[in-house]
Amino acid sequence: MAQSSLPWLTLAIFTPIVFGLLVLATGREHNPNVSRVLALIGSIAGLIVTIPLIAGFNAGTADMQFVENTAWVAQFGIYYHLGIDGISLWLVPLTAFITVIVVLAGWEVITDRVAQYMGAFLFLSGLMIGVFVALDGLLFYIFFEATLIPMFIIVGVWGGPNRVYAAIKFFLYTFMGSLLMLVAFIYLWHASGGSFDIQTWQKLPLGYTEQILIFFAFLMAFAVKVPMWPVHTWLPDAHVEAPTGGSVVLAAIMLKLGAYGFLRLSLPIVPDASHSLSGFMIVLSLIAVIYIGLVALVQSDMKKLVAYSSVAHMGFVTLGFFMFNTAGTEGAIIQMISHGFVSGAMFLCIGVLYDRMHSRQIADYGGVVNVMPRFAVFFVLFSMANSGLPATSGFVGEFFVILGAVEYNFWIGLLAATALILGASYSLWMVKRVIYGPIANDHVRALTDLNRREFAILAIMAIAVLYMGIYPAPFTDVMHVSVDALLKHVAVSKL
Amino acid sequence: MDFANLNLPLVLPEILLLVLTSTILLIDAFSKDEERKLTHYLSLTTLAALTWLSLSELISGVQGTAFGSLYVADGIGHVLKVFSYIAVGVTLIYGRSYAHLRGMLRGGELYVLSLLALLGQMIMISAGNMLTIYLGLELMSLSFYALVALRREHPVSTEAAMKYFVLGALASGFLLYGMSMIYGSTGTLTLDGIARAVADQNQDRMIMVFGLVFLVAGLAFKLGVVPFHMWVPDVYQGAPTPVTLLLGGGPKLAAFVIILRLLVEGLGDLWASWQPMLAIMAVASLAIGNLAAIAQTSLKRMLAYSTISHMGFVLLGLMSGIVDGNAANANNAYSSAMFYVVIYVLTTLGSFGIIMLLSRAGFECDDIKDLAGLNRRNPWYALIMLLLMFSLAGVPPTVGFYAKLSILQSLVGIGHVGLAITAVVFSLIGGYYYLRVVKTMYFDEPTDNSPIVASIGFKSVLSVNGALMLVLGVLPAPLMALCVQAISTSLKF
Amino acid sequence: MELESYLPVLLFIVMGCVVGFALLFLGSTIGPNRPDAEKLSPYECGFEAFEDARMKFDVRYYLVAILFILFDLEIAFLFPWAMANNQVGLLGFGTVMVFLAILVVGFIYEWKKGALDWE
Amino acid sequence: MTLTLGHFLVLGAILFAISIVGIFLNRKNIIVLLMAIELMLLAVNMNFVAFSTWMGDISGQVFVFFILTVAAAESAIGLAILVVLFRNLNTINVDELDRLKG
Amino acid sequence: MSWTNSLQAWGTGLIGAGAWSVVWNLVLIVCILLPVIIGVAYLTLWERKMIGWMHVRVGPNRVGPLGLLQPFADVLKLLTKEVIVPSSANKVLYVIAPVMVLMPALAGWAVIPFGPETVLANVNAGLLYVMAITSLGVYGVIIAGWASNSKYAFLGALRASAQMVSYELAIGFVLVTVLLVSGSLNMSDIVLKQNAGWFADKGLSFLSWNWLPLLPLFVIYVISAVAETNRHPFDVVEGESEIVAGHMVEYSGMAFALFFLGEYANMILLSCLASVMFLGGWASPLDFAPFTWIPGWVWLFFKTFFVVSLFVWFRASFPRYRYDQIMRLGWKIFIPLTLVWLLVIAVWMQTPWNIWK
Repeated sequence: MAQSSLPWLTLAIFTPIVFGLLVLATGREHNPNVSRVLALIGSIAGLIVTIPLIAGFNAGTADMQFVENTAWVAQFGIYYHLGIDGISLWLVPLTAFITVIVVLAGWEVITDRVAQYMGAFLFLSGLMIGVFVALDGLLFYIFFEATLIPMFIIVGVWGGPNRVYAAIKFFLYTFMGSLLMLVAFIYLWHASGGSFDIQTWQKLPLGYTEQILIFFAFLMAFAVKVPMWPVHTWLPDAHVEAPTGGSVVLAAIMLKLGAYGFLRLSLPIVPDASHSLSGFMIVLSLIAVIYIGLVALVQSDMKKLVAYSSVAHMGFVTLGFFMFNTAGTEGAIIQMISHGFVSGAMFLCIGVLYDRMHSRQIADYGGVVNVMPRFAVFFVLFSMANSGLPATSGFVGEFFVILGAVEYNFWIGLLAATALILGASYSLWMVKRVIYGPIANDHVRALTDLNRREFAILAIMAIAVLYMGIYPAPFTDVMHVSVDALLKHVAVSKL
Repeated sequence: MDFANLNLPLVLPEILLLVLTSTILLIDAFSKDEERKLTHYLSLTTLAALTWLSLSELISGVQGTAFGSLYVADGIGHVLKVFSYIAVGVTLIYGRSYAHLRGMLRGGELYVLSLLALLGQMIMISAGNMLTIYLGLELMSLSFYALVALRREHPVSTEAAMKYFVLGALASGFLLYGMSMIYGSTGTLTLDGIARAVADQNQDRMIMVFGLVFLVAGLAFKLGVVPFHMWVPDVYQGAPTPVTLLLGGGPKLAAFVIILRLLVEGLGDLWASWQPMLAIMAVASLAIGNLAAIAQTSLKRMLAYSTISHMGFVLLGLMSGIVDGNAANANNAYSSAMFYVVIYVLTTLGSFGIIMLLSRAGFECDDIKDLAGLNRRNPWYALIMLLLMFSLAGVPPTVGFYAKLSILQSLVGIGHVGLAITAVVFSLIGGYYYLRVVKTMYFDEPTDNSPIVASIGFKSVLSVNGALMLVLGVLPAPLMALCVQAISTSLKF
Repeated sequence: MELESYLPVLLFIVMGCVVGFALLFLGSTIGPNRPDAEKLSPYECGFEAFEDARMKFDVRYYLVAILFILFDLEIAFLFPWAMANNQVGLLGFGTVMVFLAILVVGFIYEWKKGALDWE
Repeated sequence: MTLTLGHFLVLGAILFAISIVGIFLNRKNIIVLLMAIELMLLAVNMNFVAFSTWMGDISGQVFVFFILTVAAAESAIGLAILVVLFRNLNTINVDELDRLKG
Repeated sequence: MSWTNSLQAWGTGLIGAGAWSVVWNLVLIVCILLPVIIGVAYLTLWERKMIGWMHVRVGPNRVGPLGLLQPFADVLKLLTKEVIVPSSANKVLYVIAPVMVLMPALAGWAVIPFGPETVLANVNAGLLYVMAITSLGVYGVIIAGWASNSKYAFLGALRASAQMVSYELAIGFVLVTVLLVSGSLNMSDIVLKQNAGWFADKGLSFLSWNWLPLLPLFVIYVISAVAETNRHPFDVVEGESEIVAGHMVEYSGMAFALFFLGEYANMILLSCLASVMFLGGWASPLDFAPFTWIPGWVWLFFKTFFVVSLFVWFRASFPRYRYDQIMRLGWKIFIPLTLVWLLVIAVWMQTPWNIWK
């Protein structure tokens, strides 16, 4: 693949960051509209620069595309090495897209320190895209870690009553995990004779013990981020306390950073360890899917419920990865993208309710359909997607993963399939309690339906969810070759 | 020996500083200005001139020895001197109004003593002989004893000065005792002579190692690493903030160099004896520094403990240079340590800059709580402090990350993965208390809404300082290249 | 070493002490010894001493002491040079001039700071 | 019995040890601390002079010269700080220096 | 001198070389000390006589012919007085203090040359030794003041010691300059060096002596010596009108006499030093007969006597200085002056007109 004419990946990373700086620099507390408009322009610009990536992507090769590679810190052996393949392609526009949504979602809701709020999200967007496109280990790490700072601020400043606790917990959990990853990176750098190049690492022969240790170092980082049971406990806190936009980004994109890490680093770099520990990983994933699903069932807080459902859904993703077959892996990737839309949409919906009622307790609601019919439609739709009903995006991913699981081992497939039932239970039960039934109280009676901005946001999300559910081909087609190459690579032992 | 052999041109920076400091001292003595404007600007001009001089020496690659081998001019020296100038200059800018409001400018001693301490640091940096090391060290220490006690009417400050004095003198004593033993066993005071004597396997090493223990203890005292760290928190907290900053800046650079010169250049062949000592002290510093910092409510005290832990990192870098007598990793390790210490100084400058920014007449910004809601009072300063704190914690994309990375790389490079993991674990703990500062600034409501006033110079330097964390974080390569080049041209392996 | 030539010096010092103590001893044996409380009390202008005599005193005495230590040391440094002036030549001369210049700077400084003023 | 290098070194070591003990065990008076510090430097001087004479190398004695100078400067500053301290706290008792704790 | 040699041989044979040299030196020391002590005794008389004459009165004339036995009467009187040790005093220090004053004033004589070969200890560091030993005197003063535990004594001791150390600096600079021109710390060498030079070659040695080229320093030295011994007009230490007798206020009897003895011994010692360093020591002022017939120690005696008489003369002529004036004179006039003169001499010696080659 020839170098593209423009450094599109760099643009994808830095357009939002530059706009973020602009927003911060021009931000005035008494005139927040400047910041809002500028942020919107920035996020849209960020989305636009990702379009050439999709348009110019060659689905016929597993090689990295849009590659940029220049020496950055020569003394450390760090290169500014970017590139995307079928696995990471869709994650980039997804991030840019969610950023637009988040900027819109925070439009009137956020009135305090608007510039900082918008700026933080723009930074976050650029940094997360950076994680997805980095091909240099250290560059990956830098982006991976740097995302913590804006998110920490977002949760801590604009979050709920318990935000400080949640923010610090979030930060320390993820920081702890990633530091061990850093040691692993440095070890790999040493083992490879001074290279931080991920592709070099993938080809690097490693001993079994080394592989196991590196695998666990990576696991610490990614499992916290995904999050997998039992290190998921930061997530409900963070979700509950974060402002709507924060929850959306957290669920839609940040969790994918960890999952992406498994695919890009753990599996190809330490394939033997991945194979021998796949049982362990599958068990963890199933626990996440089933146990956390059950936990979600008993939640009384809507955000917490969706947060736990996110953990369960991410359990599907990790489950899919460790099947080592095409169906499982592709399903997991689709699940990642789909979950980005669905969970994001769910949090947006809850945000809509919260903005009006300032409560997230399921018990405070009931009969919302009577006063907010349009909202109810969206809410029901996203809940169905969340429980993986056919024709929604949620179905495609989960279906593929279960397919992969059955292919791997029938019983695992069966257990994974129970998650569909659980998902349906907690999602639809929540719908029943919140949307249907008689109007619960006067507060509910006073609710007003969606305004135009909210409607637009949710409509876009709905289109995305339905489109992906009905016609997932554009998403799946591009990844076949890359996934096959990955699986082939993983199948070969490094010992 | 005559004038030609002295190689005086090599010593030009020191000579210039001495002459100008004396001039400033006299001019100041005749000045009646309460604000010491003239002294201030003269000091800054002096520092600027020195920066220019050392930079040009660096660029033209000046190297050599003067006064026999008492004085060594080399790349490390030029680089670290430049940073020492910057540290002092920035401190003077930051500390000006603070000092003025606390009556510390009634005499120009703050300036003159700072410059003299700087002179001591420069002599240490360029020392090629134990005698020069000692004299530089004492010139610096004596200036600092007086500086810490500069607020004469302030009980805490004088108490800190007393503690610093006693422990500092004790450290000098240890260092000297070690030097005397080394002198006795090698028969020379020059570092290259010592290196030659140590390399001679026939020499009895008993006394050398005995001396080495005292030497390391003395150096550890000066550097402030566990178990010789007792003075650090008290002095950091008790000293007037500009002085604390002076203490936290240049001396670390100088201590780094003398450790490098004494242990590596002089006693390199005794690596088997000092390496474990450094490793133990490093781990202990990381542990105690980070754990104790968590419990602090005073910002300065917290930064003091954080200094201890950072110096532990530097020691890790210094100990990883020689593996089983093989110096293959030396360039890498020492340039990492140098990079670390330079970055540490730059970051510390900013952190204390913020403290001085928030202190007013009659109000000391000493408690972490005093930062509450800084983001609301002034988002720009909050952002600077955020960058500084994350840099200290080593979170990318701030430059502190590369500092830690370079040390870890060096450790893993020689197979000390265990130490690397220990360092990482304690950095994580360290992350917590830096985070607490950020939390206080961003999440808490301000308790004090008084406007933040500062001179244009202060504001712009602080802004540059904060931005540097990010700029160097994105482009650390030139600075790192500088360190590597300085180390590789200056040390012979 | 010519340590032997210092023996008379040592003896002289001892002798000096012996003479002193001998005279004291003589005085206290020959003289009367009739102590009483009034006689043994410290000298005050007619009233009882109401506090220990070792009280706080003017800080300038400290200052003089400190300055003395420093200056005396400078003199000690000048001794070797003065002795070897014929051998060290211009370089030694230059060095001492630098040394004295710094000394003078310090002197002017303390003068201007009022360290030498008594009232 | 003739005096050898060892005797001087042992003397130096004993003086050094006394000064360390003086610094760490003394809880009463800062002046004693200052004296202990001086003693410590003298112990070092003893070592240097002994070695220097033993080896016939003059540089050790030069070092002693400088140590003496610095010791004087050090005691000057120490006394100055002591005076200031006494004016502020009205005590020179080591145990009463406890304002700084954390 | 054959009889001394045979005496030496006899003594060595009697008790062994080591012990004999001790005994022999003790004998010599007594030979020096006795005249010094007698000199001190008669200096007190001379002082009273001379002041008397300057005041146009007679002075002591009752005890013995012309009052010549007066000193002995004084000694006897002091010996029979009670030595009081105040109850609140620090006993040991209280007793040591007067000895500490007296001892240096006596011990300084060890290195004074009375003739070309006539010196007890011809040590190379003679000048250094004198400086060191005379500096000890200040300990006696401060210990006396402290040990007495009396306010007057304490204040007096502080004043005295501050004054003494201040002037010691000036003396130190003067001595450095003398050293510079002589190039030796050995007292005999210093004397010999003065008797060389252009005038000395012409037989006019007194014009080659240090007092002429170093005249300002000579003046400063003499004045500083007066201040150093706390003599009038610099005797605020014992100024009767303010702090009675300063650090000596609590002393009585022989203890008090020791201070007195020390003060006068010091005067003689410093005068003698002045003679050695500036006035050509034992050398005769004119280097030809009949002056060269007179033995060196006589010349030294007369020179010392001359300088001591200057002390007395000052006492009789000047009013007492204020303490701040004394300190100002020492620090702000003498130290800069000596420093400048040191520079002048140092530069002079670098020029071709160096007269001390």
